[in-house]
Amino acid sequence: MIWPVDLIIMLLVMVSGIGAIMVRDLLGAAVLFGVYSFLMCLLYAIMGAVDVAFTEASVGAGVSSVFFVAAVFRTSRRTKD
Amino acid sequence: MQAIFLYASVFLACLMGLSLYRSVFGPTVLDRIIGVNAIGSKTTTLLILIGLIYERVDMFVDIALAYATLNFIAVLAASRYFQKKKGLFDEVEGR
Amino acid sequence: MSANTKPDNPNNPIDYQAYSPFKPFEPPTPPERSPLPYFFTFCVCMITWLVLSGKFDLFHISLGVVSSAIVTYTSGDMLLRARRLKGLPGNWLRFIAYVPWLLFEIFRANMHVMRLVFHPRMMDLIDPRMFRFQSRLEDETARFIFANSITLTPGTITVYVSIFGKYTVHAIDKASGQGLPGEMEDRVGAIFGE
Amino acid sequence: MEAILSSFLTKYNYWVFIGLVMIGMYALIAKRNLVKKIIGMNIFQTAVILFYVSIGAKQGSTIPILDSGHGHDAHHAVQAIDYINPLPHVLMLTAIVVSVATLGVALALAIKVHQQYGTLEEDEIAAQIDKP
Amino acid sequence: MRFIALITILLMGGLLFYGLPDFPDWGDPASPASTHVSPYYIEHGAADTHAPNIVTAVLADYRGYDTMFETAVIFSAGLACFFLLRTFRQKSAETKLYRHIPTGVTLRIEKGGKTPAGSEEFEPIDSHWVPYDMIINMTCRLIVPFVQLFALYVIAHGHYSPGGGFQGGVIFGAAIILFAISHDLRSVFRRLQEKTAILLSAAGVLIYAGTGVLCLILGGNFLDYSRLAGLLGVDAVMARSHGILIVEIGVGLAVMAVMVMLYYNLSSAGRHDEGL
Amino acid sequence: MSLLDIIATAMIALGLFFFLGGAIGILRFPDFYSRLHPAGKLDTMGQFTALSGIALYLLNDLSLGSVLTALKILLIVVFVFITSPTATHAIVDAGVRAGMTPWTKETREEGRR
Repeated sequence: MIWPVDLIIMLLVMVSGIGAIMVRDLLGAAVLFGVYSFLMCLLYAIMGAVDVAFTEASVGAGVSSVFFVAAVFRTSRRTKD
Repeated sequence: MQAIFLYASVFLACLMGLSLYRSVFGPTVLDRIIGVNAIGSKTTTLLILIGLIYERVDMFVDIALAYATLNFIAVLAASRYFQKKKGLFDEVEGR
Repeated sequence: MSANTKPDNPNNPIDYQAYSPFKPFEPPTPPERSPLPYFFTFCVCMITWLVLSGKFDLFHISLGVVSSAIVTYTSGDMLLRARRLKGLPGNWLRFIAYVPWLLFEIFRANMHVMRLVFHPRMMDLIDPRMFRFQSRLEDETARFIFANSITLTPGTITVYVSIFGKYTVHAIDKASGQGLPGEMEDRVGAIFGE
Repeated sequence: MEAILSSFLTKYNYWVFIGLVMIGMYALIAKRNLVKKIIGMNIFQTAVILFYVSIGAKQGSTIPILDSGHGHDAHHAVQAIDYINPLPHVLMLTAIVVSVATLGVALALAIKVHQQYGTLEEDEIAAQIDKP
Repeated sequence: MRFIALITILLMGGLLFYGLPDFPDWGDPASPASTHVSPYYIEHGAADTHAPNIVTAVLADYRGYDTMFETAVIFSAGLACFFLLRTFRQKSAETKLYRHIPTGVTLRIEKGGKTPAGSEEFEPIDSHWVPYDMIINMTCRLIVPFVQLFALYVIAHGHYSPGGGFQGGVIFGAAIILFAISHDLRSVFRRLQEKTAILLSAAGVLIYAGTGVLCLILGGNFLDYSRLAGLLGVDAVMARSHGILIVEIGVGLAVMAVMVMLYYNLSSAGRHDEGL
Repeated sequence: MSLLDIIATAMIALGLFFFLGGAIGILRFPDFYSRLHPAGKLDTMGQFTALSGIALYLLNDLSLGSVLTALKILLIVVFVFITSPTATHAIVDAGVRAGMTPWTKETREEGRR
């Protein structure tokens, strides 16, 4: 419930979300998805949902980016769009 | 003090925007990783500042601790990708 | 030699021979497992638990004992590799004495990088370069502390440490790299009595 | 007019929700790459989670963890207005972990498709299926 | 295709935007979500379960049935990944690399050559394989025990601070993944085998369901922890608190094992020979 | 405002200044290797200073809880000092292995000509 920070972070979330699907490189997309998840965690913390923020922090920082990188490592980085 | 913490967190959020520029428009993937690293380090501080604004720091400090320890796993994984598959551009089209 | 570490770009000024493809082959470890690392891990875990928990009733402390035992069982041999306690407390004390000097150096380094960042003619000031030097440190922990100290201090980043102690360092300008290996190596060596 | 405008302005967090849903949906429909589709699916998921969490927020209240460790002594009764609604948090907490598990399954499917067809692009896969 | 997608999402966004005035205000205490059942949880949660963190109380006690099946979903996701990717056939087409441990000489064995498998002196190494990096290895050796301890702390203190089985399990799994990234997949298999991981994940779900069944046997409803009071030797409120802890341990085990299984299968594409 | 508050505020401000330097340095420096210098050093120092300031602020009321929270914040600082150089090293090592050419004065002169 801290609206100035909230507004800025929301803007950044939109930017990183658009970036994650627009980048023409799957590894870059995975990395940007990591940023998206960091910012989402901050957003939950600002709204006071501590447990959700904790889950998102551990999941986003620890696991999901690694899964994406592992999958890209096992397939290919190439994408047409 | 509350106002100081509020201004500090707003300032940090703006700085995150600057780092986000590097990670969205960075010419190579490694520049993006630098941006992610910078954003992660700012996030740790920002979480504790939010805790101070809520006046419940003892609850938020756990999240920040988890963040500080796990923040670099993604960086390690991405750098391990480059150590195994050499070459920065050869797989990516259009460069 | 099958792992090909040489990239295709011939114009790259970095010496790839510094990248040794060998893992250090440790001599086969003796079968006797010293209990000391496990005991040390247990004690450190218990102290950390007390700081983290903040509840000093019997139930939570017994939970802490169980958790420390689990961590000791799964990863008790990670934290400490030494088989004997000899010299360990002295190393720790000397390391703690090293930290303030390191903090001061880090502060100076940050001021240096800060001046570069805000300088309007920054492009003329910086002169990035890679160079290599041979360190005389033998102990792995000493090399680790030295490498991380280099990364944290004046305009230099450790790129690679070969198993023979050869450091590859990236420096942001001419002045930054000249002090290496200098006072810092002596101080790190002094911690471990080398 | 002003009433409508203010009713839109006070709900700016839902704008973000709508925007994220649109981004995720666009990636799901228009992107041909399977990993991009999976990222879009995840963005969609987090948008829904954000919607739930922002429904539960309350102005001027604190996080849903009681201040004193001995709440059952009840020197003063706990007022519901002082604490943020915990119910959406519970539902969404499990949803996040489940989303990671489904992400793992989706990536496993993508790896399997890549082993079979050698590509992640939808149209190339369709061309390979149609050919023989 | 892109044009149709744009039309569709603009239509959908327009509809959502049209419905915007009917959404409750942000931070409105009188919104429908905050008025029906949640005041009861907030006002009685701590008195009923001795857990100041209301989220944990609701998660594991009031809505424990829901959470049990969420855990089952995670477990089945791990199994699905296993059955999708895991291959047991040895691929012998490529060349293999072995290292003689006492001397450090690397052997390259072409297809059809005799491999020194089973010998004590040789160990297999990966085909595209990273040289030993001292700094990363050392850091991970220093970090991993603390991360594991922190994960256990998070599981054990879910009552008093944010945390619980889900978060702690993910952090513990992330610690193991960190070790796997810094070393290689084989050295992790020496510590946590695949079979053990699957058994652990099943055991986690079993602990959760078994607690419920135990309550059923003792004469209460499914997952009614206050029936455990006689077994644990405490009063009913503390029994609910301890019941929450037991259930959280089950959740943590399941989540940890599933995260590790997913990583094993994804990073090696099911072959379990060389990881990321 | 007590003296402790003033010191804490000054330290937080200094930390934010370091963060600002890091963010601008990442944008201004010419190539990947030199960008790592502000990213690796200034962010670490900023975190150290700001978190120490917050820990000092928490010592305003000397109770067990606040001291333990301050200790936890110091634990974060210790972890940051271990992990941040490692992350920097991992990135620069990946860059070298990927075959990235470092920017030097000479390449700049060639670019001018």
